[in-house]
Amino acid sequence: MDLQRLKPHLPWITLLVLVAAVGIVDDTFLRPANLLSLAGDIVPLFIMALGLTFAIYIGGIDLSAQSMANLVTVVASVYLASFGAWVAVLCIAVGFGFGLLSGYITTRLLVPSFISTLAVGGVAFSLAQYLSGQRALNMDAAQRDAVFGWMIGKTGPIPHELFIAVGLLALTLFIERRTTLGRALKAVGAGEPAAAASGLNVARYKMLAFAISGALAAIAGLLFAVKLSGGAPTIANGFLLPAIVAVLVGGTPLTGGVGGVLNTAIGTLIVAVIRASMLYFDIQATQQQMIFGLVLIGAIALTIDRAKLRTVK
Amino acid sequence: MSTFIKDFIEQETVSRRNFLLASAAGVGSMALPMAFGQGAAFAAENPALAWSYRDRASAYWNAVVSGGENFVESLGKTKDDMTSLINEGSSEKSLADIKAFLAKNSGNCAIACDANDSPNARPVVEAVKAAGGYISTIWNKTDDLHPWDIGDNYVSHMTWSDEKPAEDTARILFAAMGNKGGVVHLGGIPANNPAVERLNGLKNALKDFPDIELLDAQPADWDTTKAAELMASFITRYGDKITGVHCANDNIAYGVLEALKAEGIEGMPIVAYDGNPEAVQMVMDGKLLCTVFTNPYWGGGVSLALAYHAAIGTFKPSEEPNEHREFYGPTVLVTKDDAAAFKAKYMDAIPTYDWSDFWGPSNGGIVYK
Amino acid sequence: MYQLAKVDKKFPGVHALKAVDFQIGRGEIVGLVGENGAGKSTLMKVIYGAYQPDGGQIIMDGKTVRFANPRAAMEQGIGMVFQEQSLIANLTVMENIFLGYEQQFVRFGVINWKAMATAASAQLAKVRLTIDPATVTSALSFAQRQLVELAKVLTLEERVQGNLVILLDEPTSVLAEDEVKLLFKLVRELTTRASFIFVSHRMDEVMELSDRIYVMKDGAVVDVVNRGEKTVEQIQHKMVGRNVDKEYYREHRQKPFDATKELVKLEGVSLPGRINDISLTLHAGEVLCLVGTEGSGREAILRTIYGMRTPLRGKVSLKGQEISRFSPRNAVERGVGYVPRERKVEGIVAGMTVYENMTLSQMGRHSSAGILRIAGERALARDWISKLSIKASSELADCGNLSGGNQQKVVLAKWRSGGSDIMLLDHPTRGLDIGAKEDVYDMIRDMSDAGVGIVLVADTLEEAIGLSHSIIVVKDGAIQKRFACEPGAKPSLFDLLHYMI
Amino acid sequence: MDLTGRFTREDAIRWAPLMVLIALVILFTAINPQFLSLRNFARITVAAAPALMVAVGVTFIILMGSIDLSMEGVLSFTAVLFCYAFVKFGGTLAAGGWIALPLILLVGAVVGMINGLIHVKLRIPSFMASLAMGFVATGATVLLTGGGIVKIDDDVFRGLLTYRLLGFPLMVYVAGIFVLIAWFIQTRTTLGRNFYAVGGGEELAHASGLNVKRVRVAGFTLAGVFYAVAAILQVAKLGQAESVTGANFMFISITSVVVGGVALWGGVGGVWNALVGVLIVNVINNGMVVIGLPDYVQDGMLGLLVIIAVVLSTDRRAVTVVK
Repeated sequence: MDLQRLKPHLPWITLLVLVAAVGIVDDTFLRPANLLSLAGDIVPLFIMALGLTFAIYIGGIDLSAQSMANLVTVVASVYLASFGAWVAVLCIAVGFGFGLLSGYITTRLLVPSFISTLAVGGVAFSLAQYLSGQRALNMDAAQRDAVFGWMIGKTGPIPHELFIAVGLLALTLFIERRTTLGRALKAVGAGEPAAAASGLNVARYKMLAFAISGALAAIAGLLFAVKLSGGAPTIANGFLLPAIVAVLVGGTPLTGGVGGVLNTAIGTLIVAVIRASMLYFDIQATQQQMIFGLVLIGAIALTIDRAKLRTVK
Repeated sequence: MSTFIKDFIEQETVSRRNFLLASAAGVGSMALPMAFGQGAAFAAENPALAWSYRDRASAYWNAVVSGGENFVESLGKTKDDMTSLINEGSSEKSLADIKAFLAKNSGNCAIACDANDSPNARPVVEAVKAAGGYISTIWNKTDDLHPWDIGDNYVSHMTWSDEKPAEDTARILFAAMGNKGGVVHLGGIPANNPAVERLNGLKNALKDFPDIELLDAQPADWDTTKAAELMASFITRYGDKITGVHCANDNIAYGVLEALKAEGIEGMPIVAYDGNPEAVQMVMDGKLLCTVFTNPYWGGGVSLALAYHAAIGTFKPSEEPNEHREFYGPTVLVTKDDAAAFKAKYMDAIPTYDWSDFWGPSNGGIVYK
Repeated sequence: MYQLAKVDKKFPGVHALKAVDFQIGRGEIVGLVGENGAGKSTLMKVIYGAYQPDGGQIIMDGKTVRFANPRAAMEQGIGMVFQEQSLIANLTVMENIFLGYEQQFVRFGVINWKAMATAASAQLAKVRLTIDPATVTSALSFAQRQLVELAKVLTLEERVQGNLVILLDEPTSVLAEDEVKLLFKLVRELTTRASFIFVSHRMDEVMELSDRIYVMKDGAVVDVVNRGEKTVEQIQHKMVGRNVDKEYYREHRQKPFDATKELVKLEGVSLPGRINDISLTLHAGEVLCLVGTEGSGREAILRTIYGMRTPLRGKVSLKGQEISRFSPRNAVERGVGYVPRERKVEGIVAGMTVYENMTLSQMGRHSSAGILRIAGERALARDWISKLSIKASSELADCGNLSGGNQQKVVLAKWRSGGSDIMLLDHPTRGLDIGAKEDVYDMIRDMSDAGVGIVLVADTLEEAIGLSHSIIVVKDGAIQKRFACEPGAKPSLFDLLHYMI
Repeated sequence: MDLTGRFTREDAIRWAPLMVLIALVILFTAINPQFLSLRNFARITVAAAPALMVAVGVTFIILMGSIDLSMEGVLSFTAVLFCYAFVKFGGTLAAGGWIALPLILLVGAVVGMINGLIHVKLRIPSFMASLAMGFVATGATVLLTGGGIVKIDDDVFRGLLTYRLLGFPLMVYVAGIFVLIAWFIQTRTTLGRNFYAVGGGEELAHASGLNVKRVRVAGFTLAGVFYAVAAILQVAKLGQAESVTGANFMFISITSVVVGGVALWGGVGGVWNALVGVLIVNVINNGMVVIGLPDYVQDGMLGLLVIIAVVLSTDRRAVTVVK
């Protein structure tokens, strides 16, 4: 088999190999119900990674995603009582708005996204602390169930989060493949000067990419708040690095224009399986982090399509 | 196949009493699945054990885990039979790991857990209940979540009332300050429950000391480095006005001490919290006035013991009174006077605990305000 | 002294060099010509050690050698002067000159900057350049950089015993006429110490400079011509394998333009950075050529019309409407198309397919409510691929993998398929081989016939004269002179040069 | 300045980070005069010293157009190993603990080199390679300590913190010396200049005969050494090491470097920029507490000030693509 032809398929082959490896050790892992539940649990992380994909796809990065999700858990908890279902709109608007702000600082003020999103994340964190009064907040359980209960139920063995994830994946895949926005983002990621010289409003598209990233981080936060029936300014901590890892392992490198949301779906699943494998391989607590790092190096070395990277920086 | 044999031998060594209880629970028909080597055959006999906690990078959680391991060893198993589910400060990972653990063991689990953030406790216990496992939680839980509302699967919740001990440390601090002067508080991560309670304890004590001023209270995120930098900034802002320091935990106190050391300031009255071995030594050395020992070792052991014994049917949680389902853990104030004795008792040789005495050392039922 | 014997090089699916024989003697200047894809760059890479041949031998002074990498070749005295901009912009001139060879100035791990500056000055003197060697390279002009590039290769003189072989890859492409003269003079002087391999698309220059010319086609050497043996036309015939149209610039197809229809009007436009008081008018069907030296402001004028730069003063009108907000998007909506000089950077998006590139500027036309009609896009791309005979496996081919000429055709198709009727062409034939150039000239005439107004910055003066209806000479950011260029009454090179310099 | 001695736009941009630093000092002093004191500057520099070493290390990487995210793990790892070695070799500097100093610099170099080799040999972009290496190093630290704290109790070694010269603790001077060493490497050695060459045009540098891969590996190795220095200073500051000793250094050090005027796309800036950047960030952190800003506002305020600083120090005309 021609290795060159195999390369685009390496991410999901890696996923299958990992699943098979864990399955051999313990076949209970392979039970459909188990796999479905594993997939369902990773959904908030997946949604955040989905958003990050857009930022990384244009060659940037969004380090504010975690703070955004934190803020949104607080916003959702504080305003559910007064806004009802409309709080979802508010949350997404908050994420979109902050994302737009990151985009503005990056494109208009020429601050690299690594810094601008970090800084905007700081602002979001401050706002979250202010809104929450620096406390963990509860949603009214009855009201949560009435308004958002559908998000976290189950139909048969299938967790509803998976429907949300698949829906968002389909939507973002459609945006990526079938819309002018997706095409423009690809052009910006792969060749920004050419996109500009073709008359595209590059700045606007980049801002939109960060805004989408923010909005999806907000949805991740909202889903998480619903799942936990509450929010806190630090509750989504620990999301950011796994989400970035999911995007990268999926095969969307930081250089932009390559990869996409489908890759991220696979990447997220790879992260989920690696995590679960710690359990199934009975890895000692003190060894887990080190082994995670080593497996990560292996997975990235396998999944990354070097032919599409001009220089490896 | 070897694990099967091992499991089988262990099952044989389970105490007679438990075995009878299990039989009485109607699992007599286990012979058939056993012949096929199905782990599920031990449903109520040999639950998989796990502790879900933040990380291995702190003395506190280390003590918790050691307690859990000691309990597991008391069952005649090895340390490795208890799985560590490390959430790294991520509620999302905490929940995902617990669900994966439940799935791996088909729900036949006894889990002890700190849910990392209080809202995370509800989805965790609901997941355990749905899978048919048993769980005891510590620290983080929202006030509206109660074991008796969930059922037998949510065995118990233990927390530590930090307000009163923190008030006690504050009083000791104020006394050392001569009942006057200025105090600064370096706190934990803002929204964390213990961080809030420990600051409240300080504020309660202040009411009785009109001549003492709380100059400032800012979060140091439980972190030594951040505490050192924050303390340095406090010294610039308040200078000599600071005559005492109230720290939300031991790690913060280490940072404060080093910041003061850099300034050449010695003998500043400082109080800490958590009772880690290093801090206890510092109390003996007179560097700290006091710290509060919460016996994480015992907490770690007994939480898992509760979940385990509920799982194998030693007791039925719903038949226990509420103060056995939600209770405070022990707190021991460690001052210079009793530090040496304390160290000898708790640190130098870890006391042997009777892991079936679930509530003996506890501190009464949880009271909500 | 340097010889290639039956050198072969194969890549997956391509036989890039077929038993190439090549030799160069002491102090010789050898020209190397051929169309794009004829194998020149592969041959050069073999010579300077970037590629290793699959068959045949490299012989130096009678001994067979093998170079593992460019550095190994350098140590044998083989150096390469790259096409423009191969100096690292953030380093100083002297650092660039001695990049990779700093060790000679290092004592106890410390670089002796003074010694390096002295040595660099000596190298710069060889190319008659009097600049401070501590100047940061980005502050130099293109011509100066080209000379620094040459000076850098000439450091081989001190490092290597014996003769040098220096490859010059399109060294004149960014140089003005007088700078080219200076360069040639230098090269001739340096033949006392070095042999040169000169690669260029400008046939006249190759003929002028070379003692001998190797003509390549399809990976093989098809002819070796000594000085004065053959005419330009004969060599071109060998290169393309057919007769080159006498009417190279398609002058016979030049028709008068429609002077009643103004497409672009600039009135007193000034830009930050020395562009002053530019006024010009472009009519339907007109080819308007901007002529001037590098940095004279030609490109800035194009970019202003395209909306990439905002004037400080003055008025820009497109089709009678004055522009108030300057952005490419605005210009594109009014029918302006821009073919940039940096084709690989600004022209095409490598990594995107041919059809995606073609519709990039007009996605609005191929979508409704933001949703693309991909089938329509692909049909359009297929149509233009056959219309312009673009060599691509399909409309799904990665544009980055096409040859330069085909990339340029994709860029032109991008604008033409979108119906742009004001075309701004910045060096549209740069780096293209003769066949591709002719295609571009034909397209320019086609567009002109269709009533498209074209502003052209040409690669050579001949091209400018041949193609244009009108020529505007720009110098130091100001318009010097306007020429009308009716067929038969065109200005001469001398006329233009007089105002350029 | 240009040839005529005029203050040009380029000068304004070059000096912008320093101006921002001075402006911040003036601002904080205006609000609370206690900010402007030798004692407080000593406090700021003590806080900044380990961060400065990390920033200097990562500056070399960023100059090459790469990025290194492994510093948190490497710092924890070397700090813990340093404490173990120090105790093992006698527990005091005099008794042989000094052996730990060169030993740990070597360990830093080795870890950095592995990082660089994974990046270069496996052709994994540095962002991912170093991120994963950070996990591995932190994991190795947890494995070493099992979660415990290692303390160093040697008054001579702790003299780095407690002994003052002209009002500043010794460790500040140590950091200063290492900044000078870094500056020396940057300006006077081939390696330092090669960082700029790689950052300015990797392919061109390669074509000039530069062994780019070796430069990259050397860069990561050098960064590892500076992380080890940071670890030693951090231990000197806190008297202890644990697996979270390196926490929070990643984002703050990269932010500092960029605030100081080092461009993330490579080839622009240097050690002095890192120094100014680290001081800016630490002055902000200290100043916000000293002027009594509510704690929940501090993260947002830091973000805003960082953006302002970066905006002021970016040459907007030289930059075309920002990602």
